[in-house]
Amino acid sequence: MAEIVSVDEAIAALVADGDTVALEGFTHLIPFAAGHEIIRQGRRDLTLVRMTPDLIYDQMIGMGCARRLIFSWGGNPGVGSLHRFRDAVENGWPVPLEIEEHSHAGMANRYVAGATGLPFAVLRGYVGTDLPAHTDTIRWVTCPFTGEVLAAVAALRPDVTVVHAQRADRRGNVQMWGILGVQKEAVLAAKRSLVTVEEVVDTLERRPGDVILPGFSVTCVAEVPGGAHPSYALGYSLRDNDFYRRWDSISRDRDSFLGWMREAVLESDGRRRTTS
Amino acid sequence: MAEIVSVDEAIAALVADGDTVALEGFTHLIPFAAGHEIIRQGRRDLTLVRMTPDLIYDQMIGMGCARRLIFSWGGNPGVGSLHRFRDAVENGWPVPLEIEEHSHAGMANRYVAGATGLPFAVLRGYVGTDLPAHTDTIRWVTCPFTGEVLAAVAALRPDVTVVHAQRADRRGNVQMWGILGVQKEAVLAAKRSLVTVEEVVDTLERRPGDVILPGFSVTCVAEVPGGAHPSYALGYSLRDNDFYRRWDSISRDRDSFLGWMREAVLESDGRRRTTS
Amino acid sequence: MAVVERRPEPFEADEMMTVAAARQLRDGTVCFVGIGLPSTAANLARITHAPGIVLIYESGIIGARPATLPLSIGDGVLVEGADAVVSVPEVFNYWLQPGRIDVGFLTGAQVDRFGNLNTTVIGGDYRHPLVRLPGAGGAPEIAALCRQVVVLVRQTPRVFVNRVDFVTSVGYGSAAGDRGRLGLSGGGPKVVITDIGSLAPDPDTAELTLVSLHPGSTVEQARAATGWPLQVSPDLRVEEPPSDRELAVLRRLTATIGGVRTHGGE
Amino acid sequence: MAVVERRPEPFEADEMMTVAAARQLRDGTVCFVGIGLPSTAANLARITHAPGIVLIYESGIIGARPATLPLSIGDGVLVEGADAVVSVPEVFNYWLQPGRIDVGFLTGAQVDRFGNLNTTVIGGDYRHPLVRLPGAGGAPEIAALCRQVVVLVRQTPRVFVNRVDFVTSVGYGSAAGDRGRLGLSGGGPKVVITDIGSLAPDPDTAELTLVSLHPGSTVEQARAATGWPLQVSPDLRVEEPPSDRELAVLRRLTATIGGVRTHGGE
Repeated sequence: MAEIVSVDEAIAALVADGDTVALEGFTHLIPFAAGHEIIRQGRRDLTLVRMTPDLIYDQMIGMGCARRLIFSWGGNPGVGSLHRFRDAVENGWPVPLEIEEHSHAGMANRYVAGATGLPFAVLRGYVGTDLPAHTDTIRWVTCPFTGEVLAAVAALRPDVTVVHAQRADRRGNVQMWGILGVQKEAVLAAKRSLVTVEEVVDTLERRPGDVILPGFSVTCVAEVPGGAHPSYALGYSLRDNDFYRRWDSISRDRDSFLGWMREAVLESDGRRRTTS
Repeated sequence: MAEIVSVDEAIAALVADGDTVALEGFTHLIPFAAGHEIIRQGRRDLTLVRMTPDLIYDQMIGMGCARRLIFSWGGNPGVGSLHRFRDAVENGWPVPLEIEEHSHAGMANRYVAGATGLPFAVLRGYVGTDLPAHTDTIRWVTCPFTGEVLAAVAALRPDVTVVHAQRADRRGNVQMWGILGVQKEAVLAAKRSLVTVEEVVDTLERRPGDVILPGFSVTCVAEVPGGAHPSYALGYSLRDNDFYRRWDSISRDRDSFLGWMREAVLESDGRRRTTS
Repeated sequence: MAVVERRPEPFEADEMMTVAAARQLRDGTVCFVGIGLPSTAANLARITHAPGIVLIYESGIIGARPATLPLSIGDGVLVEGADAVVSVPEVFNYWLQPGRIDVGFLTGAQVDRFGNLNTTVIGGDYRHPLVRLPGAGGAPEIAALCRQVVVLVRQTPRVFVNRVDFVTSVGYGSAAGDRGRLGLSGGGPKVVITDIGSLAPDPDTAELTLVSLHPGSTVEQARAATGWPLQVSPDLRVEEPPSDRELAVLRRLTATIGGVRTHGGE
Repeated sequence: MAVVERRPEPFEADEMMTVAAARQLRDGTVCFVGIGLPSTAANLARITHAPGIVLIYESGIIGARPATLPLSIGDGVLVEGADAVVSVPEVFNYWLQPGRIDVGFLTGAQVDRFGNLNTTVIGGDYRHPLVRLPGAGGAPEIAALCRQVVVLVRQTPRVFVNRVDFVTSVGYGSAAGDRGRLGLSGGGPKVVITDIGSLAPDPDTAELTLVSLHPGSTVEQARAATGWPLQVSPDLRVEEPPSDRELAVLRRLTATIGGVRTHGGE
């Protein structure tokens, strides 16, 4: 059964310097509040894992939390570049950032392998591209029936996965709906997990298209209303597309970035949402 | 977009002698009416595929439709043996039946491989059992990252998959809920597919736990109310457990079996449900 | 107030067997349940001493709380009140395979000295068997991957054989250490519960050894029902008889198996 | 009744590009849509001539019918009215990988002579690039596995290079026949639509060749915007200008991208 705690307690208990940490959420349900708590608690040398790094990883990278990034698409969707990500890769600021790069199909299958307890997954991918030459977690495997050669990707087994969901009940059963991304697989692939939720309720009223993560498969649940902002939680909030657009100018310059982080994250107590 | 036709037209168009045919449904939503139509149309030399053969395959095997059976558990759940299946394997009546035998995990993964366009699937299975010695579609594959040896199973690609579902809309989008089994994978793995449904409606009102098969992924839809009986369609009918119990005595003896089939299936027009 | 002494309620051997199985399940256990006695035992545990037990059925039900007992593994009664319903590939790949299940229940037409199970064929050869059994179902991977396995089976010399005719599901192979050599991640059969008593693997040899008797059963009875020279544990104990509450709940449960006769949508 | 002659509505190059892309989509096409111009083009087709088109977004939306255009691939507006929403592993493994998609849209920071695309790095080396681009996303498998690919990209010499700095997604490799040699099941880029015109692979050499010009564009303009000696098809045609209806729907759509400023649950 998942333990129900506060988000700062959960980050303190679950995330250590040097850990491999996945914060997932495919545009929808991105766990911004938990990411901000990791920044506030000053974690260092993390290997950050995420299909679409998005603004939350731009912030964590810019604040020096990460030594390494495992990802498949690092941009501000519909807007442009992630400037802090680019500054780290192109100029090593604030610290150099190693990268391990995949396609979406490869990353999704790496989580599936982790969630299903297999050391690798097989897919039709990467053939003819320059990615395998730079990424050691892409190799090849031969079908024992047809002799066909297919791509193999190594399982992802994060030390901790953090996701945001709409609701949990008091036994820690988690409910999410709308765009589901790879969250279920990311939680099940991890050794430990934290789910922040919009609300903890007595009973989860089921909804079309919802997914339940049983409480026995989750380590901690923390109630953080608005904890996905500027991403969103379908049924609770709308995506703050305007903030995504504004991030482009906030983050383009190192000083303006640091000023914003100081005011909106470091000096926030993490209970009120002050990011917009 | 799926074509909406009658079940007899669909079977005539989609199922030919010698085809590999999967009728799926894990206790729930078993497509009995479509199976009876295959019997009535006198198909022969079929390779029948199904995780849990159940009464419908006992009937098809007993009526001589099948040359070969690919399966993982052949019993009358909670009741006992499938007598016609046993008579075919033990005594070759009415015709000899070749078998290709897996575990549930293996069969499920064979459908997944078929549905995902891969020639094989990897699982932790079969190790130390006597199954691989008798089943050529179980082999071994080495992880290119860890060197670990895992089981590999060959993809299933039926010529036709037949399933039953609760509803479809007029564009052939199919909706099912309750116990989901391996139906989605079985349909997507097949070259052609038929979904019989309780009803065709204008709009599919979504329900918690439902699964949608988009119309472009289905070949034919046929409206057959009660078409899963004595299995059931959650929300439309209850499992006829009493008929499952009665099947034990109907099917134990060849003559009593043939008499029942003649009356309840061969001389039925397939539009009224007369199997109980 | 006077204490009224009551005679214990008489019970059947199968009832003792089911109660003994239920007692194996602690509260909070994640349990993979097959149909028949295992389903009865697991639901008995859920209703009596283990309300937080998580029951998983291979038909894709996670956290089942059936109001009546299902006849098959896919009765609709399992869906109502369940925490989640997932596809069959998901139940095997996401839940069983990675080792998330604490206890798996199994049975077999044959159980051998090392806890291997046969549900495939008896006699003849594989292609021409004397008796064709239903086959593997979920058993091989349940046996391989659950942290512990509990085997429930009635004890007769035809069932308790020295070596199974066909290894459908691996117990301890042919010797202690075989599971490790095969790379099986689960712990194997922790206990085999029968209508006579319980057997458990000897810590050194992995051979199934008599560790308890049900009330009224004898070592001689157990030996006569076993197809190999049955060893008896020095700590042989006698199982507590079913309590009145256990019996009452069990009988209420078994009376409901499969529900009443219903027409399928006609 | 007198026929009133109207001057055609003026239009931007990007609008022509989007309209030309929409026209590639027949009714009933199953289409894998990326964000930006492809999403606009696909929805334009859906609202004008192809109401039965099936739009799939990599965020797991199947049969999308958004009321307004999303800013990101995961806006909530995509969920409303969609036929189904599935997980990201499912969209890639069950829908893209087996070849169920007719047309995939792609773009790139570089497109080369053989239709290969780069969205990874420009200049320097891979570990120390001059420009770090977002990366692969869904593109490599879309390029490999869709029956046809339509590339949408603005034409400049920096984009249209002889050879991409990094092959993120394979077009035709380095010669006709390379796709077959690599075992790629999809057909590759059928057309590259730019703000100047359209390029298509030469049937013999697989080299991208100018096959159409947008109204007002010239061959010289196209050549000047291309980093290799651009061949021109003998059947060079001029694209029909956007109809009033196409322009009206397109402008209504683009005005709604990302919706209005909203607060995230505060």
